[in-house]
Amino acid sequence: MKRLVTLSAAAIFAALLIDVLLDLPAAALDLRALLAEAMPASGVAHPVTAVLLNTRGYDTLLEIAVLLVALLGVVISSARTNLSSDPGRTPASHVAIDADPMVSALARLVTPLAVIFAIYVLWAGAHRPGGAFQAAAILAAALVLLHFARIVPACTAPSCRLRVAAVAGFAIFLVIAAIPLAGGALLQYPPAAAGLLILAIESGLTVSLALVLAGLFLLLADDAGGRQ
Amino acid sequence: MSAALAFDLLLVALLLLAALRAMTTPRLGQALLAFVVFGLLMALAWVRLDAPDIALAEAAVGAGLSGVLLFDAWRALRGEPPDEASTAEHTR
Amino acid sequence: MTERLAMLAPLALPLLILLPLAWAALAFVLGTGRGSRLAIAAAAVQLMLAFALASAVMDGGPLHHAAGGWGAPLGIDLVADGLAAAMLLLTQAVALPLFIFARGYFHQDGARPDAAGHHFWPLAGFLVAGMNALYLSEDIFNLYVTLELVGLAAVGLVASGGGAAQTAAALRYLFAALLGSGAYLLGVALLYGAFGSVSMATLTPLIAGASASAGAGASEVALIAALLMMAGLLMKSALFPFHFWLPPAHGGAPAPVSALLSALVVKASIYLVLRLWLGPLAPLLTPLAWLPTLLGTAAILWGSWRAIHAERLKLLVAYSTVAQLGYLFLALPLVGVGSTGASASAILTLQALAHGLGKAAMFAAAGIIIHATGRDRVDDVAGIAERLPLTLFTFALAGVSLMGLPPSGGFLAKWLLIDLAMARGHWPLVAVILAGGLLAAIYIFRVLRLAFLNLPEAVIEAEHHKARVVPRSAEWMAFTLAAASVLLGLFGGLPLLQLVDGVGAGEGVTSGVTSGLVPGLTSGAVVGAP
Amino acid sequence: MSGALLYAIAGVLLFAAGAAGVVLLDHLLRRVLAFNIMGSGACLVLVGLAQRNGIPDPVPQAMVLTGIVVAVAATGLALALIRRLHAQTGHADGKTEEERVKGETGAGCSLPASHSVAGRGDD
Repeated sequence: MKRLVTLSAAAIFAALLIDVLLDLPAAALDLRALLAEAMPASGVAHPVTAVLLNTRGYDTLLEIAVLLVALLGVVISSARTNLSSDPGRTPASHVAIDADPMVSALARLVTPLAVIFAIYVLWAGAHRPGGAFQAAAILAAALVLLHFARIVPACTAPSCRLRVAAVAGFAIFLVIAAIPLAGGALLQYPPAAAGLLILAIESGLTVSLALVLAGLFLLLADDAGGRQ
Repeated sequence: MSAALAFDLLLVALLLLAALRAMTTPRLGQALLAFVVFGLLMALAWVRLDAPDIALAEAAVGAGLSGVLLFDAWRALRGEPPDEASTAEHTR
Repeated sequence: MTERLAMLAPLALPLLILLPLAWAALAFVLGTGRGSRLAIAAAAVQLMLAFALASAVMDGGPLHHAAGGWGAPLGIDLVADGLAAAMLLLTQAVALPLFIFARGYFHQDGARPDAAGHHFWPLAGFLVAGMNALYLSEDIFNLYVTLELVGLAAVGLVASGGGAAQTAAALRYLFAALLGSGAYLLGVALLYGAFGSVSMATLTPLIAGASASAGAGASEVALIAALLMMAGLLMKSALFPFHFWLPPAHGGAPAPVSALLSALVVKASIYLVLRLWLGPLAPLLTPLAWLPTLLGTAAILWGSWRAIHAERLKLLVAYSTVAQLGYLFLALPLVGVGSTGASASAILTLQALAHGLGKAAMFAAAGIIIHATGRDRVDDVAGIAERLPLTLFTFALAGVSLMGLPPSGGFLAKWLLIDLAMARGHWPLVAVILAGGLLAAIYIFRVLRLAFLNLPEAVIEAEHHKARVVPRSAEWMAFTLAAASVLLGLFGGLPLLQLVDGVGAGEGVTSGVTSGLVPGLTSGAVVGAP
Repeated sequence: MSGALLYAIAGVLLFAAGAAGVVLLDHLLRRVLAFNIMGSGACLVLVGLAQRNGIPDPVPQAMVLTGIVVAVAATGLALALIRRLHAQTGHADGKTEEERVKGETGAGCSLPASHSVAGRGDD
């Protein structure tokens, strides 16, 4: 019954919406023109990066906070924190099983390439598709691969150094967002320095996001990793 | 019908198929596989929409990282719950 | 001093967001269980900022801040009007005492906090930052990000309880929240597609124009978008029948978390419903105003019924939240001004504040009682009056506001609501409000009656052995919240109505209510000093 | 009909199917898949509808990038909670949970008493 009602509601909704979408007139406002005007002052040449880190940079600031919240949630869920030991520094007790040599070799080969590619993607973001998040995702993938090769261990709780590294990008972003408050608005970069500031934010974010994204996986991985 | 439109139609059909399979295939492993395929098809769709940034992110995250996360979770759920004795020890 | 504060006010908009983000990140770096002092100090500064903002808005009207310096529609604007300033004030005013309470609650057994409090501080920081950002944003896509920030932080806090019940409740909450924000996001996508902007200020005239010219495709898309956004937000607001996720999440979490969630988090999405319903989406949704009112009525009746029959104390308080949230949806058809000169949104804000303070106090008191007795069934409060007189008084005081007895803030809000309903001739609403108050009285007196039971000496002796120490600071903070909820009706009501409606509003309130309540004030103050 | 609008329509279908999946599916992992499909659908509508005249629009593209990050965050959190629930109760099936929860007066309170004490895991 619930099935029937939900499915027919979804079908009716989709049919109605598609029907009205088919003859939707053009939008009254076109932000493309506004953005094109703003591009010279944005500090970057790639429009998506300009939106992501300049005109709507505030969205991105909050988005990083969302990621950190998710990381905290994962830390809570993975915490089998031993209250009697030093909290916050509980390295995983890994069962020492050697990784597949193929995986090891692959990881050793791919990781340097991934780092170089990530740096390229980060740097390219100013002019063409790419940027902090994509670079971070590549690095995170490399970290996960290193984990499968048993080079990077999983952990139940991030150590202090890891926590600092995971937050550093967010902190840099926060500071750069706050400094313009002295004379203007939140995240209002001086146009001359905008390119440099955006690069600084993106570099910090790449490292931190890579750790956070990999953390979403590695903090949980030990449950399974120990049993392999 | 132009070739481009034909390709778009095919891609959309495959997207819907992969999504439906991910949700309805009886076997979870195949469902996860269908989901990873869905992520790759989404990346292709973003390329078709002139959004290479999203395509890159979708391929890296949607298909890559989420896929690994999901398969790892699946493996953890299939196995017996982790050593209950040790968990109990930890919480004491 | 006041001039300094006034100068600070425009900066308060970004600072109320940046400050909690900063201390949340710092608390995360500090590690498990640390950061409580930092959080309390920062919350005090935030409260000051919120006061400065509210007084500046009251004097000079809404404040704007263009993030990035671009301005809408290209950039994202922050706007603090009276409604936003009032909600910011509520958030900080509840957060500060609750943080002090949480510090006592989590750290009571020596310096080491218990497991449930390990990640409380960073999550609470992100939660407060998300709510402040939500109240200030006027960009519907940015609001989606703030909704997710608030939602995920709240889910994390529920999960921090630790047990399987909490994990299950957190998951249920998470999926409800994700379904809600997904529907909201599709609504945003449709509005952007139809009008080319995500700024409320830009969208308002465009939507009004589209819906005026009937038959245009844009107005139909906008209507579907509006319905999607409302459905999503009502899901997140736990309005009946979407309330299924709330009682396990709020009833199962550690007491400081329950208090934060019930007092503040649900208000955030309700605020957004109100803001969109009365703002950009008004031309589309006004004919549907009776729907949320009907659901609100159902919520009051059903939530109260479940509270009356709840077996666990915190579940009783959680179902009371389901009921009290219903009031916030009653007034949507009453938009306009009643005989007292207060608008519907001002009255709703007053109700939100009264409930926020009262419910935070009630959850805190429930947490103290459960902690002291070690059990959480309603029946176990028997005899608590002798052991925890201050906490029981807190519970009763919070109950006064929830029941809507004078002179509390809850009374003032419900009284004004009844007045507004009568002015419009909506008699059934009057009946619902009165019935809701009676039902609240039943479940609150159910607890109070048990609490004053005389237990046999032997039982008391045995209980004392099991009793755990509850820090006095925690008890006093709960009391502060309850007292604030009651005092809101005496001192806070008028300024608050003026804040939301602009100066000059609420004149009738002064003559109509407050004068009649002055005797109540003095007697209340006497009782209030045990 | 432009290609972009076609993707917007596909987005509507994906959203509807995903939303129905979140409501109907029992296994929690499947619900995570359904939620991601629903989110992808909303993103396709956002970009596809904005670009229905065939010209790329960087603003919704940037929004979708934000949306993808948020979706990853939510997915990571959901999976962590699901694995924890599985470790604690031995199941990850939403339906059994539902029945278990609905059985008693208090949703969520029918689970073992050890965590019912004010939700403090260490008691």
